[in-house]
Amino acid sequence: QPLLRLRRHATRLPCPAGMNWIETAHQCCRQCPAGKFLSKPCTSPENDSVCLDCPAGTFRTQPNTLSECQACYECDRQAFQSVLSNCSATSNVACGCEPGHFRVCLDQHCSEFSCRKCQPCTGRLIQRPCSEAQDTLCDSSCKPDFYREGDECRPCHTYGDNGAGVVECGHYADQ
Amino acid sequence: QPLLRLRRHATRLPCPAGMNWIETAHQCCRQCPAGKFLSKPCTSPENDSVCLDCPAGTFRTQPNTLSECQACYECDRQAFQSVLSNCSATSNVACGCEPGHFRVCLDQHCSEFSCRKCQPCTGRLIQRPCSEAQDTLCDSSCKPDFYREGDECRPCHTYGDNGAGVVECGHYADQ
Amino acid sequence: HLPILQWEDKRGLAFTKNNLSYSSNALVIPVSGDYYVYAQVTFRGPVESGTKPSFVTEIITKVTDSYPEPTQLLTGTKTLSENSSGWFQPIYLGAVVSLEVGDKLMVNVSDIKLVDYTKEHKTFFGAFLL
Amino acid sequence: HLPILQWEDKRGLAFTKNNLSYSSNALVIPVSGDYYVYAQVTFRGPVESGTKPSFVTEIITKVTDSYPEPTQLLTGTKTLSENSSGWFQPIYLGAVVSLEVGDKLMVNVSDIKLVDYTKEHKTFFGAFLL
Amino acid sequence: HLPILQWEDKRGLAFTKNNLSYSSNALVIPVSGDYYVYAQVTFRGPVESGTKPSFVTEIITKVTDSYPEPTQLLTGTKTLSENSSGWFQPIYLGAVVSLEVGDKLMVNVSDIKLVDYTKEHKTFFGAFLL
Repeated sequence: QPLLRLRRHATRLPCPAGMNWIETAHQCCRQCPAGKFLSKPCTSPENDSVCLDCPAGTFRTQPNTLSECQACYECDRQAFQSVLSNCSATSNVACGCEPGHFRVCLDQHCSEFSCRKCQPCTGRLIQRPCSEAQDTLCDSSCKPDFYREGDECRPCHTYGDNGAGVVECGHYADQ
Repeated sequence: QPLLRLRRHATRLPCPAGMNWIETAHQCCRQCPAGKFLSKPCTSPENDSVCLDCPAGTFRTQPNTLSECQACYECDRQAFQSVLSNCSATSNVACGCEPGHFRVCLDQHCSEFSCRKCQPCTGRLIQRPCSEAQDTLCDSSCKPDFYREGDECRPCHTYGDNGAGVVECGHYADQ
Repeated sequence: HLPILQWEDKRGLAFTKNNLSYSSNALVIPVSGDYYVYAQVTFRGPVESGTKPSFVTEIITKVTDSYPEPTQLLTGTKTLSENSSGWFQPIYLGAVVSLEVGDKLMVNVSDIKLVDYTKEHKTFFGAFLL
Repeated sequence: HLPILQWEDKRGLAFTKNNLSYSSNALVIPVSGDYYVYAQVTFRGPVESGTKPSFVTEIITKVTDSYPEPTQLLTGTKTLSENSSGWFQPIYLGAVVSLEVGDKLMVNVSDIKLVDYTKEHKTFFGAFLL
Repeated sequence: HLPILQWEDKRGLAFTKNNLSYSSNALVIPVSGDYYVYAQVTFRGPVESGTKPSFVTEIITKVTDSYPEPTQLLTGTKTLSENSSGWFQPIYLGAVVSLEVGDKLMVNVSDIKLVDYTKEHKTFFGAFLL
């Protein structure tokens, strides 16, 4: 049985916790903590990998042995999104909606959403105010001094307002 | 004029019927029959090419000298398609519509089609039953004991059914 | 996470070579380097009449031993405005990405029921080393 | 079969080299190997008002002496929901395919009247050996 | 001219190498040859409610010292029929072009306010020498 030419391929040993297999170093190296990336792998298990901070505008939420950090997302200012929390070395930016807007999710996880203007409930009482998650809920009936026209509530013309004194709100019938 | 180095490029002779030019063998080889593919080309016109059966899930409808068979299409189960005939070594799968559905072709050759539910003709006589190719054709007028409302035919309330004995179908007028 | 597509890697037009292998729904990178990675998914619907999704999404993701979370490499998101009964929407993605040996590439979709898997030339996925 | 597009292969941005030649509407493969093949067709309409097609399709096909029928390599099918008068719809396709010397590559479309052939940077077709 | 997009060339998935550099919104070609150039722009809207554009366009252009005007290499134009409130529309372009050392490649769009710049895997641009 001729000596099989030993294929120079160090088998990948499962690394102990907190360490990852580094192909270029052909050994396990300590993971860099969240917020950092692997700038130079360890040369032997004893000496440590060289980890550097994620540059501004990038982050890593988990311990890793990656050679770069992930680029931060950006909030969609033109679509009325606002920054809930800035991107840090260990966390991505978190976006919400500007005041007066609510979130319309595109998918269940709401990873994509647009911000829509809250409806004003003109002439109606507000059942539930607008929030980040939902539009204002307007009362179905019109406020006093408002009359219904289609699904809108219009202000009654105060007596003598435009002379015509149109009968709109019933109790202001003019003779 | 130095002797041009003869470029080793056998001109392609048109092959006799039933044979194809095989570049790698630089000669004509016998075609493999439908349902097979060319595993190893012939080494000389006398000895034959090695043809193997198309693996399951693939097919060739024609004699060929190709190195692989075509992958079978699949019927779009989620779009209510059904298998008319399974894929075989020599023929692709043929798809139709599940019972109660008819074909809506996207192009003239109907290579892409969706299966839509046959309309039920509630309250009408069926002029032409639903088929693979066409939707049910309903009679324009309502069946007896049915009255027209918009373009729907509604069952007349039988006398005393709900006490109201509403006049719908004319001849059941109640006093 | 979004559903992961399964692929045919041997029959018909599909093939793998030069140690770029396919296993458990992923292309496995045999040697570190820059790869052009691409995929097209043809979405079609509606599956059940009525329930019309408002969008479709295709994402090529990378999974690596060096990080516990998948990385989204390429994303195609399209809202649907088709009100007609049957609709088709292909999404093609392709770009150069730096990959390490052992990295795994996968294709995720927003709704697997909307993927047209019927013909190999309508939905496909691949990569090559530059 | 579906209509085949004709291409300009010399003027403007168009070129062929390394023996990859163009003849009778097809790119002719000079040497066997794996090629990245791609094409974009910009469709536009309506040509005649009223007659609005419900979809557009672009298919890259292979014709070979080894088989009497063309093989569909890549297909992009999109339904049209544009009710606006004029519409544009680009479809890009690209993937790696194994080809033999002498194979011919062509682009078929569902309706040649809907192809925007007016500008070379809107509709194009090409291939390169890996 | 149409607005030119700005790109990140170092952080996250972005990188440049082999002297293909990025400066003042353009990829600068270091050596003459044939390059596969590609870009995807994800457009999204509406930005202000009501004002709905009827189309979006992405163009990869070349600027060269040998000619005073930019050359349009690849163009993707798509009309919008989405009447729903929010819409997404990705446009991918890619092809082989012959370039000279010093040529600059840029991406122009019809309306920069409609470009989804929020995630690096939705809008990207690149090139590689064949």
